Amino acid sequence: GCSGNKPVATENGTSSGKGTSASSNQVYAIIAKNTGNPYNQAETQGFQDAVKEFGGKSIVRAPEQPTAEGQITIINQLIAQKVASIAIASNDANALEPVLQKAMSAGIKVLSCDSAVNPASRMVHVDQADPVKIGQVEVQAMGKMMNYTGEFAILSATSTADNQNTWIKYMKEELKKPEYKKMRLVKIAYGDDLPDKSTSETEALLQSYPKLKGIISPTTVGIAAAAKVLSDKGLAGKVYLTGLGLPSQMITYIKSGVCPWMYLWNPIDIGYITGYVSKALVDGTITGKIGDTFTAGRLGKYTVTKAADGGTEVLLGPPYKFDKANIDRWAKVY
Amino acid sequence: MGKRTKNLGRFQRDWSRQVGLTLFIIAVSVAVDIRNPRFFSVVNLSDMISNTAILSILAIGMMIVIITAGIDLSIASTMALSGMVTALTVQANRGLSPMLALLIGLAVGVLCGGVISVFVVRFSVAPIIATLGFMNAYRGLTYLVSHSNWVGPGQMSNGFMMIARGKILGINNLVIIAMLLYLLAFYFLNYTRFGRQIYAVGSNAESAKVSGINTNHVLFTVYVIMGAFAGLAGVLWVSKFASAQGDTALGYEMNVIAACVLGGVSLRGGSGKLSGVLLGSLLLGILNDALPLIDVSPFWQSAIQGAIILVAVISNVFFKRRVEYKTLARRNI
Amino acid sequence: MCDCVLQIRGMTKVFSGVKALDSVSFDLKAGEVHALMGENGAGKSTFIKVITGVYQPDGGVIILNGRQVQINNPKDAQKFGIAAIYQHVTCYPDLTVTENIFMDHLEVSPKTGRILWKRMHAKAADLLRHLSSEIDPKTLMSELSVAQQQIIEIAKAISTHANIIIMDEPTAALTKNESEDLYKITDQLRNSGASIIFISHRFEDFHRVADRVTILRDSQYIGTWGVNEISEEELIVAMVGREIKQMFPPKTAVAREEILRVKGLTKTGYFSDVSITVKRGEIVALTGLVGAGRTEICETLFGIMKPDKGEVYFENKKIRIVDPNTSMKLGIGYLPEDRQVQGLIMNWSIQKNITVSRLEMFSNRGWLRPDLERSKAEELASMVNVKAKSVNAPALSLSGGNQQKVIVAKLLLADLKLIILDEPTKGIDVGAKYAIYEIMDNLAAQGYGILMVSSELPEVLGMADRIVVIRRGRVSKTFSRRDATPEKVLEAAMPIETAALCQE
Amino acid sequence: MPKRKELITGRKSFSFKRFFLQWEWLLVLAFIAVNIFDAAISPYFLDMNNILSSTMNFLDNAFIVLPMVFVIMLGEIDISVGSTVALSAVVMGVFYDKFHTPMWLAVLICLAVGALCGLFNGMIIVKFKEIAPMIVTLSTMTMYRGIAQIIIRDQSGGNFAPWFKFLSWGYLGSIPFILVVFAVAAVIFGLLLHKTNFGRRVYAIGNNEIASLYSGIQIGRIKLIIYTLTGFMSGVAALFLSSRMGSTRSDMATGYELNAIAMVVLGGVNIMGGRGRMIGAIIAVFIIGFLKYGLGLINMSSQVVLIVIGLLLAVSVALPNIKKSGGKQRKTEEA
Ligand SMILES: Nc1ncnc2c1ncn2[C@@H]1O[C@H](COP(=O)(O)OP(=O)(O)OP(=O)(O)O)[C@@H](O)[C@H]1O
Ligand SMILES: Nc1ncnc2c1ncn2[C@@H]1O[C@H](COP(=O)(O)OP(=O)(O)OP(=O)(O)O)[C@@H](O)[C@H]1O
Ligand SMILES: [Mg+2]
Ligand SMILES: [Mg+2]
Repeated sequence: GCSGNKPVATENGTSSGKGTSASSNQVYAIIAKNTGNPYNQAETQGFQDAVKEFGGKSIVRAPEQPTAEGQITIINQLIAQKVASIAIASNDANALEPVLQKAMSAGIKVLSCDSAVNPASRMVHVDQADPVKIGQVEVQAMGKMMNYTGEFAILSATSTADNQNTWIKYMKEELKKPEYKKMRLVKIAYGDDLPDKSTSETEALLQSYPKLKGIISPTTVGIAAAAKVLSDKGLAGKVYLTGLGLPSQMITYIKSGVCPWMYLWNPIDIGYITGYVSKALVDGTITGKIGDTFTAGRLGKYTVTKAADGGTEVLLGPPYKFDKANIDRWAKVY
Repeated sequence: MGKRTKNLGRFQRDWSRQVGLTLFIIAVSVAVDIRNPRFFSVVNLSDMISNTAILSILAIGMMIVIITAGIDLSIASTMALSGMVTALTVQANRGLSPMLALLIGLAVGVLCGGVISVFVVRFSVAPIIATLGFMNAYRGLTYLVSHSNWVGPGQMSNGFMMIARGKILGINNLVIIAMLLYLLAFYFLNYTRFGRQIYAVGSNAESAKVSGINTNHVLFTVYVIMGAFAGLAGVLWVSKFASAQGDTALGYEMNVIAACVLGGVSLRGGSGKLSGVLLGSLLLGILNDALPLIDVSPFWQSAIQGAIILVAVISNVFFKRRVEYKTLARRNI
Repeated sequence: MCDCVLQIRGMTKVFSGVKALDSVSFDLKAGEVHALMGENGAGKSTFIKVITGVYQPDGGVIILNGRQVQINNPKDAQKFGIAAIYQHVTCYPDLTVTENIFMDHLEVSPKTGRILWKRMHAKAADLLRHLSSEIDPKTLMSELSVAQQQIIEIAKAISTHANIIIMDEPTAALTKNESEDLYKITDQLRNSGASIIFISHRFEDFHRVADRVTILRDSQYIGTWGVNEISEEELIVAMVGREIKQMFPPKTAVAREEILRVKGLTKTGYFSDVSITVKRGEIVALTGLVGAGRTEICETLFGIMKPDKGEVYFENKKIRIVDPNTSMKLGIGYLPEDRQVQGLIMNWSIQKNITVSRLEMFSNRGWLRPDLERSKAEELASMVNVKAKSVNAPALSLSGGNQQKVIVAKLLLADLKLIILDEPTKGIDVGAKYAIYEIMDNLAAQGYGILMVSSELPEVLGMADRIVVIRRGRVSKTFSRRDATPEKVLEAAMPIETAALCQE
Repeated sequence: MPKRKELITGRKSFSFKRFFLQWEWLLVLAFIAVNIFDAAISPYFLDMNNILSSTMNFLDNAFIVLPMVFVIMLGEIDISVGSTVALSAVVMGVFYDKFHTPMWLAVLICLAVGALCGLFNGMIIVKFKEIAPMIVTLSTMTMYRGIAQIIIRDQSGGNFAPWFKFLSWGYLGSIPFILVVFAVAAVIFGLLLHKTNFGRRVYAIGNNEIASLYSGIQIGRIKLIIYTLTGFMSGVAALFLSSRMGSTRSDMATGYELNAIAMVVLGGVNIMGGRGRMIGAIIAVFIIGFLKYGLGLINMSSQVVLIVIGLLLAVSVALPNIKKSGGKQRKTEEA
């Protein structure tokens, strides 16, 4: 469900709750991918809400650029502060291994959320949605929109983005099913999460493939840029767009039909669960092995399961669908 | 006869770069069009030109700065800040007239440029350092004022988005704005005292001082102008992409500098022509537009782009050396 | 009182403890050409810069037309009708001639503020024609030779309609012909009522244009004389404070075996088919009009430029010239024409400037030995008689002549066999000139071969064993010391067209 | 020869005021201030282990600062270093992962690739003097990272041999290995700049390239060496960064060039060339490093840190000129 919380301005700094449990003296840290991104903002907000709820102290950090180098520095600083747990939305699955292992050997509980680190560098991962599911629903949506026939393309972020590549991999798996045999994926373009590059990539797609009937863009910058190009060119209803987008960025385009519907999860909830997983690890309620269970505040009970990469994870649920009916409400939240 | 060769020499001196660039642009265009005939379609060309408009506007300001032997690395951050402030204002008052929005952006830009001017002129900080510092500071400020949020199309007024989308006589507003600014800058640089003083200061600051030009005043104004252009470009950017983000135009300063240098603006100061800068912007614009079109692997794009810039500047050197050699050989020795 | 347009009383200027001007007084009458002379470092340029507002004086008053004035900056000076041509050409290399002339008073339409290019180009062309120069006003300043740039500077000063015009060594870079033109211009200016301060080290200048002369020595005012009241010898005594009997030292060296043979050296656009030989102990002069390509020939021999054709034999071995480093290793040294830019690192100390070309002499496997460096630099600096507080003084604080001496010291350090000197006495006072001539002769006696570029005929005739005249990049004639007369040399240097034009 | 008329023997007078007003002393003061500040704001700072181990966060970048001092001393600039780091690291990863070369060989290849990148920059800059070094390195910046992308595509390389981790994470006694290596490298570069012919010639070129040419200095050779050295040190930085991250990818070390330039300039090296000292740049490395670390320990948002560092750079370089109204440039007398 919706937390109803408005994102609060103070992204950073510590805030302490008034709880009295054993966790109250503990410090829980979360590291987002980078600053200045509303998605990360919402995610860390959820984390802070959870920590406040159970009465701990939270630290929110993020490097100014989405790089592993910046995250390593931050983790080192957190180790020096002897925090109880570190949750991280990683910029590189493998690059954080040495530093996270150092953290774990210093007795700090380490978990990843949103974008996983490799199993060796974490105790558990909080997964927003099953990547297989994400791949599937997007191809299914595209199929429905373009009537299962014709050409479509994918507009991704950078060519090095791990989660993008995983989703694209599962999209291709899904496409092998017979119902999509008349659909053809003509190109994977990379807009590097830059509005200008995403725009010219979209324009190039339209130029190079005049018969193009759809675009899947599993990235918030890409989908917004593509939507802008399609609506500027008056292609609503001719070229369909779907993917993963932020409701507040996409509300206009969903209403105008350029993007009939799209998906995302609730980043606030990811942060929120991450907060509770941190607590559970620190309290010793769970150790991160399969079958462990814990309660995540208002979201209820969760179980640790096996993750696709061989580690363990806590799965939030299926991706959430945004369409004309619910976009108004969500656009106000994030 | 003597006069003829002399004039030809001047033509080569003044226009060789432009001719070379034009040939290079034509070569690249034709090569691209062979791979993808859609390149020369009206739609693509007009997309490309409007995508290049903002770059070409910034290049004017950068050229003026570089003529004074300076450089401005902060422009992308100034763009982000002015774009963000304007977008936030628009978000708060949807009814705000687009004209006013442009003015707000301009004001933010002028302010940003003014602060840099103070450091460069009053405190004699090398431009590359002052602007490197404020590149960080303005970027940080952008994140702070936006509280790390974005302003999306949903929060913008239609009028605001029409700034970049609208057309006059079938020509995109951005292109019109760019053309107006080029005309204005052309007059300013070539037909006003102040314009020539900018060249003088860049060519030899010492003698400018000795001959009574207020070099501080010139330098101060130059960075303010650059700020104004960046402020304006920030608003246009946000309007065009309907999204104001903290990382707007990150790293864009390098494209602008590259456009200037391709256009023959010497980093040592003193020389630079608007026609060259326009062609330089156009070449970069074409590369940005063409690489996705010719379907090279995305992994190859940036290597190709870097290599083409290098080839362009190196071939210009060969071209220039050849011209020089020919002029020498024509001398009656 | 007097009919003076400009009076200076008790002018003092101190640079970080050093007095460059010590209570100097000076009168400039209306419509006179007033020569200002003195040794290098006497304070002439500083004096000028104080008058034009480049420097602020530390004491003294400036009285203009009977009124005491304050000149705070060059703009003020311009307003008071004072224009200056500085010793070191101050131009805008990237701008056109027209702009260089008019930059500080660009003509604009009074209504729109639009620059009137056509009008200015025409005016510039007029001015230049007036100065009997053929330069196209639309050429870039950087494309002009030093002499041509000098002419532009003069045009610039005239264009402001100043009534006081100051020229700081305007003839230093000019040949005789060009100097003649300048004299004519100076006369014209005087006749039109302007007053002129004319700084020069050349006595011909003094005789030809000046009405009166003021001498400065060691930052102090020595005296003012009418041009006919003082003989050259007396002038020298006043300037130097001692007597110098001869202009040129007696020749002691004898020519020995050949050291350099250049055959058919060609560089497209600069010179072609140049053949020269230099023997040990011999001084060979390259002369000709400015712009004839003498500098380029020397630079090619030194390895700054690469020749297109031709052969160079050094000590009877054919050599390939690669770069200055290899040339110096072979034993060829070069004293460049522009000491401020090519010769010295201006903000470095004398010591570092002297040693920079031969650091390996003061180092042990690449590690510097400051003690060795210092003692050698001190030895050389005093050998050529550099006037400075210490070898730690920056080159920037030296006067032109002393700067030149530092470069000579730099050459003496390197272990050379052939020394190429490009205008070695340009802008140097009599005393220092004589010292440099002595050094040259001494070097020749030690067996060095010397190739000297010079535009000053007396110097060429007085010093050289052989004279090679360059015209338009080609050797036009070669004279031995005995055969050479000023007329013959000049004729050989004159452009062919000019000769033809005269006949028409 | 003329006789000795005036003996030039006056020694440079020693002035305490001048000595202590040198930029480097101000930097030392700033460094002490930063440490006091850090200790005051965070209880975690004054822990010798923390202080020492914090150096691993910024020292890999600092390896590039050393040769960058030379580049800027020449009055030039190299903005391709970040991309060179990425390319050499990526090539190392590929050789180790794909071609299964021994780790030591991969390390050598990494260094060689770095040096080659630098050599390429140097050759173009020397051969085509007409092109400003900033432009040459601007295009190779795009190109090198592009080549890294071509090589490794969207993958990341790594899984290096266990000992490789020691570079960034290991200790010699209680001192981080990287700190020891950096100290050695800093001393070598400092001596090279201040105590050798080579260094003196670099100063000469930076002060007046034309006069240096006429003095027989082999400018091309020196530039080539310096750019190659810069590339090589980028390779060294790539080793330590890869060790820190345990993996390589094409987008690593972004922004390293501007960081390095900022530290060099903060260290008092004049961006126009010819003036400054190695020690200044080294102190600047630690000032910025410790300041960032301290602000991180109080969990200051990286956005505010961005503003602080930006202002620090602009203001500190402005500082010596604020009092002087004439606007004369600060002059640090070089060794
Ligand atoms: N900017 C300066 N700083 C310190 N000392 C200076 C400066 N300018 C000139 N001086 C000193 O002042 C004295 C006078 O120099 P000035 O240039 O006026 O001599 P000059 O008579 O013009 O010599 P020359 O004939 O060589 O041009 C010299 O001793 C010189 O070293
Ligand atoms: N016909 C020509 N047209 C244009 N430029 C010329 C011509 N001939 C020579 N020049 C240029 O004019 C410049 C003259 O330079 P400079 O005065 O140094 O000549 P120089 O004879 O070597 O001088 P000096 O003997 O006085 O040192 C040269 O750089 C040359 O490139
Ligand atoms: Mg003088
Ligand atoms: Mg010459």
